[in-house]
Amino acid sequence: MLTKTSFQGKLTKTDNLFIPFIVAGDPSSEFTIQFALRLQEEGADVLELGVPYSDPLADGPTIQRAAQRALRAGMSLRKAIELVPELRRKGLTIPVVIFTYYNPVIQIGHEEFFQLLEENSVEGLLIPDLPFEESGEIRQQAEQKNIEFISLIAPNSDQRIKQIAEHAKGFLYCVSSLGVTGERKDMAPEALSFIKKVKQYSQVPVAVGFGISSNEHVKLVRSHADGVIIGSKIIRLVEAEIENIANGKADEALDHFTIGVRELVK
Amino acid sequence: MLTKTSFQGKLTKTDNLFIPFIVAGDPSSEFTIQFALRLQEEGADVLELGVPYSDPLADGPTIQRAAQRALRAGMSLRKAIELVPELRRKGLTIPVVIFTYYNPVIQIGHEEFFQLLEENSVEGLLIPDLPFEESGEIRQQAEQKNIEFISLIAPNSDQRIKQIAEHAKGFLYCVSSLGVTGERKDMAPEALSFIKKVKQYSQVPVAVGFGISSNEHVKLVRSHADGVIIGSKIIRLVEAEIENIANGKADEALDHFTIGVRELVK
Amino acid sequence: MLQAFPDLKGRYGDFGGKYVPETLMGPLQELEAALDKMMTDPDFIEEYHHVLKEYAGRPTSLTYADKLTDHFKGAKIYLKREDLNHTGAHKLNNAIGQALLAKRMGKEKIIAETGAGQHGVASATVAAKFGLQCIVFMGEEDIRRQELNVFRMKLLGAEVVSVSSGNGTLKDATNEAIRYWVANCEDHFYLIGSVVGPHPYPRMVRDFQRIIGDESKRQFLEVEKELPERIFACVGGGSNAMGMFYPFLEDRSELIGVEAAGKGIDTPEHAATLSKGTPGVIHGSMTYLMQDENGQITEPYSISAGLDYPGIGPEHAHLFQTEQVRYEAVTDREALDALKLLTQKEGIIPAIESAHALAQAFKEVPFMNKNETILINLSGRGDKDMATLMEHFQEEV
Amino acid sequence: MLQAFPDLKGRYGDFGGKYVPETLMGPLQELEAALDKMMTDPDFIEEYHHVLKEYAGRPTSLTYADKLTDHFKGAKIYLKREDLNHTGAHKLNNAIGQALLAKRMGKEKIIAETGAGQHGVASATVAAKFGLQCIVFMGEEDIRRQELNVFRMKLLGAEVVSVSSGNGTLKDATNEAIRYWVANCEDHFYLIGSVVGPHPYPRMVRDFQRIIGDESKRQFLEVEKELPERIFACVGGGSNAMGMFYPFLEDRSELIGVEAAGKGIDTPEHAATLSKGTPGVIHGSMTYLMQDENGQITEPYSISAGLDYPGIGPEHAHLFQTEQVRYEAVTDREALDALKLLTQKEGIIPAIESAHALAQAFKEVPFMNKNETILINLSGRGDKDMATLMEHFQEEV
Ligand SMILES: Cc1ncc(COP(=O)(O)O)c(C=O)c1O
Ligand SMILES: Cc1ncc(COP(=O)(O)O)c(C=O)c1O
Repeated sequence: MLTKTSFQGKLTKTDNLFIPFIVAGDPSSEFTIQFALRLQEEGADVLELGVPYSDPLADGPTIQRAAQRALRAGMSLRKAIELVPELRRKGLTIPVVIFTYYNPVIQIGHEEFFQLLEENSVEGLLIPDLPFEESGEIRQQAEQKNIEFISLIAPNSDQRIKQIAEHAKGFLYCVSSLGVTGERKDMAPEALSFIKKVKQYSQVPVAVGFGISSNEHVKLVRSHADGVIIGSKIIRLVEAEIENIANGKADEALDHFTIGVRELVK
Repeated sequence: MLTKTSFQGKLTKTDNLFIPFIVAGDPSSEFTIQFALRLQEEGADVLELGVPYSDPLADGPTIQRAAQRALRAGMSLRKAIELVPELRRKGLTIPVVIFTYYNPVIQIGHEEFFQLLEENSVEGLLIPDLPFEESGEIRQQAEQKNIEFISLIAPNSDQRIKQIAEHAKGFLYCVSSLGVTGERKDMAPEALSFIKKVKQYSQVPVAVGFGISSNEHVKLVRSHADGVIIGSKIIRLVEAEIENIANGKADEALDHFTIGVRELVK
Repeated sequence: MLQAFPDLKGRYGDFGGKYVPETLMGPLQELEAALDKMMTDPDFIEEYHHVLKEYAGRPTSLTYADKLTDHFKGAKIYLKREDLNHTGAHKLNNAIGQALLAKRMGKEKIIAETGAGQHGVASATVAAKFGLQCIVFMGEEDIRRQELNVFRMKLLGAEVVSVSSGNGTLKDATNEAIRYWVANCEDHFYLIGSVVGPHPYPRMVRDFQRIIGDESKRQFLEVEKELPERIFACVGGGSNAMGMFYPFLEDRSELIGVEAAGKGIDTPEHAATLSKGTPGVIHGSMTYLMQDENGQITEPYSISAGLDYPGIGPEHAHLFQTEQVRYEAVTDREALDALKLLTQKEGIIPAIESAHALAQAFKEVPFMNKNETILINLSGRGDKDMATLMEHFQEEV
Repeated sequence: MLQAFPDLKGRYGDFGGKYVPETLMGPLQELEAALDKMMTDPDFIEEYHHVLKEYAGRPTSLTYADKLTDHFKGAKIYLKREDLNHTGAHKLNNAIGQALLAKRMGKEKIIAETGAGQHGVASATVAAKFGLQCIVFMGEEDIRRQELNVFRMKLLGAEVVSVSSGNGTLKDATNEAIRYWVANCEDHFYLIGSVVGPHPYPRMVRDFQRIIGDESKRQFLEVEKELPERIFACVGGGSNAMGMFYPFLEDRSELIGVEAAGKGIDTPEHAATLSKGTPGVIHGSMTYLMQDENGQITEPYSISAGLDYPGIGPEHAHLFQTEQVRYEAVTDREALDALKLLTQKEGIIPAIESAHALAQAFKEVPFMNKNETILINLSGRGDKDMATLMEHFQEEV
């Protein structure tokens, strides 16, 4: 790590990160761009750009619905990657992480896939169904192309926590339904010790995701981790505007969205 | 057989016998009497008075239907036996054979059953599901009461033909779908040799029944056996008049019936 | 004693015999002669056992029902698994035996009666397997209720004849099968489905079903070293019970036959022939049956089509009269509850017929000691009963 | 060689592996450790074999199909009778193994996915038998089509969760089961129904199904003294085939896996994964699957719900690639015809899945010699398919 990757170059800070997730093509490429820009305006530090997939094993119903909408709109892995330069042209400056399941990658082929990522100046890559043990080749290729391969880590990763954390690039994605839901005012002790342990080994910011859906959650996570990743809740804010968008009320939709995001991360 | 039984006393001849079968109570006791008298008028030598039964194993659909009508009309073994004196009072002089399945007899009990037969001066008894081997006791009781127990015999009775024929009382009922149906102009050779064999052993008239339904059949049988038993065909003649009877056209019904019988046995 | 009944006239004490039209006496004698010959022919016996093993899947398991045992905290409960037999019930044992016999007798056509269709399916199955033609008589009402089994028989290549006489149920189908046999006995073999009918049927069916009891005895001794205190089996015509009980008749095990009490033996809707019937003749045999005061056979009722028969095998009548077997009756509701309990405790959905045996056992087992054992004959699987069960359990599950 | 695959990373050559969310890596390692321990624990192995024998009815028969053999006048045809297994298919072997493992791991809740409901019923069955809680995920479309099996699972005490994502079929039910496991892996055991999913599932399911091949080999040698020339099995996920083939992999017998060609492999409506699919990742495993040019998994089609799966076990992908097994595809119509022929010649109504194996065998057997032999794995019985068969055969029978 002698040279800074472009991901690191574009990341303006390393704590208190806000990392939203949206699905490319939901409900259309045009609106994906608009939503991304609004997120940047509201302080997003990294954009996770999800590629819709027919069988998203790691996702709940909200993201599944978003993927269905995007697939119907004709989105694909290739098109999602090609959307990144568009985003740049429209003013997105924060680093972009392509979030895709592994199967579409296989179909393009590793080589062509990385070429595409490189040509389109994608800064990061996250493949939720490619755990550490299966990702050796991809991690190596990513490193060669100076693309950050984001690793996930879970409370039950156990002995592997050290290994994963030490190899982490970009930021570390802590998967966690860490007892932050519901009425609880602080995190469960296991969750806290998990984050502490991860931070101990990690060279990169530690962000926590999964199930974060209110301003209380956000605040709680921020007080212990370096960043917060918000997926389903953001998608639900998008989903709430589908009707407005369909009715041509684009500005209203985007403004509503902005208010929702602001409320969430204030 | 020192004394003549009353069956023998009432039988006016021993060949060219016409033995019709009707079901007691089909469609009512009153009409059973009327049909019986008409049959006597048309030359019946013996009356087989069938007792309706829920599960008549040896009977085809026509007699099953007749039994159903009679059961609906409330007929029973006891009532059928008690119908005999009525028949006498109305002028029936030919011997009467009560035709009943064994189960109703069991329910009354052998002793009471024979007492009933005796009290009501029944001349004969036929139980189609009581073959030679099972009928020892009944045959003995019948003999004591001077009632003729009619035996059945079939082409496949084989070695038992001699035994059955030698013990026969009243007349011998040859069960036979002896190839007389359809276009055939004479009996099948097996049928002829069967009748010949039976006659060789029998001390009583040999009558043939089962499936005799036209004047041609009747003639054919008469030319080889001592008598003809007609069941289903007679019942069909009754059945054809059910509507007339229901509509109160009794005389018309009985006259039709007479014509039918006359046509059959001419 | 095992050889004592029936006697040469086909009698079990006061019961049994051949109460049939004269036309059937010849065929019954022919059958008896062939049977006597075959049952002592090692070749035939070996073929029968070979087919049972390699085709039907015998021996069927003896399953220790540990969770049921824990549930009742009484005697240890074992199940004889006739539900694992090919086509799903004990019926096939007998159908195989008779079909092999028919072949040896040179008969290429078999006749069978059926109620719910289990014996019809078993007959159609062996007909297909052994290359025989098969005609199944079935009441028109039963055909309507058992559409799936009718289709199954047809798919197996059998002809299904609808019987509309009487009430169009099993009793009438049996009458019609016998009538058809009377008219076609020359080249047809009548394959009766239970230990009923004229001699030698009750004996023959028992002898083809005793494999259940023979296996059980061997298996039970292997596991428990001694025989069960009590043995339960449901009784329709009585073949699974007879097959189970027969080899145990001289042993110390108490034998319990369970009839169908339908909506209750004090209602008119039941099929508890021994509990409520009286002696008489049905389908060629002297036995107990359900009848009115004039000796007309009445229509039985049970939720379980296989127990819905107004008669019972003559050997059962004898065992009842001589008190060698205890007979009890179990209602529809009790059987359904037992079925559900077995399903949820052991993962076995039994036939509703078999559930009658279970229900009676479940009444008794809590009062037995933990060092005692019982054996229940699980005569068949419940797949055939799914429509009925859905109707009754829809709201509960 | 039998020990060679999978390697320590769960790979069969290019295939297999663990392509799962990080959350599942822990549970999979836990499972692998428990499995490795148990598969070498004589106690566990004995318990598994004990349950197979005394509960499931094993060994299942090896049946010589004499009439079919006569019909084709080619090689001698033998059938391995998994249809005689409790609950009617090979699925139970695996469910028993995994349920016993779950118990040993101290997991009291099991999760299962199901398409037609066979694996769901097997899972609900073992859950009842071993006192586990059971949640079955099933596509809402499949729930509609398989009402009877849904009821059966509920009667067995299982909870059936309707899955409306995707097309509401097996693939989606599997996704949902995995998602549920991700969220509840602490105390839940995921009981996969075929040789699919992430390592160690394909190996585990194979090892719990190899009883089919092990028994077959022993039985076949007993009767024929040598091994069959060819062995046929249908392939959905591939568990019955893998279970049958595995013990024969090093022998001279030719192994033939039969996929569902649906309405024809040149139409879009089929489930012929190896014949027409391409490599990729599905349900945690690198294997062949059916997908579009963007790597989106496509919906398969087969008349047989158990073969209607867009992936295939990774070991099959490997055996295909290395040409150790020949894979063929058979259409709906061919399978139905084969089903009817078996039914009418042998009195066995097979599952439509199994009929695919039959159909391929019937294509080849007439060209084989009379002194050759073949073995067909009859993976299940056709009772579950009666409604489908009635629809297709109503006019023919
Ligand atoms: C599963 C099962 N058990 C029992 C019976 C009753 O017959 P039996 O009393 O002859 O055993 C039947 C009849 O169809 C049946 O299918
Ligand atoms: C009878 C039967 N055979 C085959 C299969 C296909 O599964 P597999 O390929 O895993 O054996 C199924 C699946 O439900 C089945 O029920």
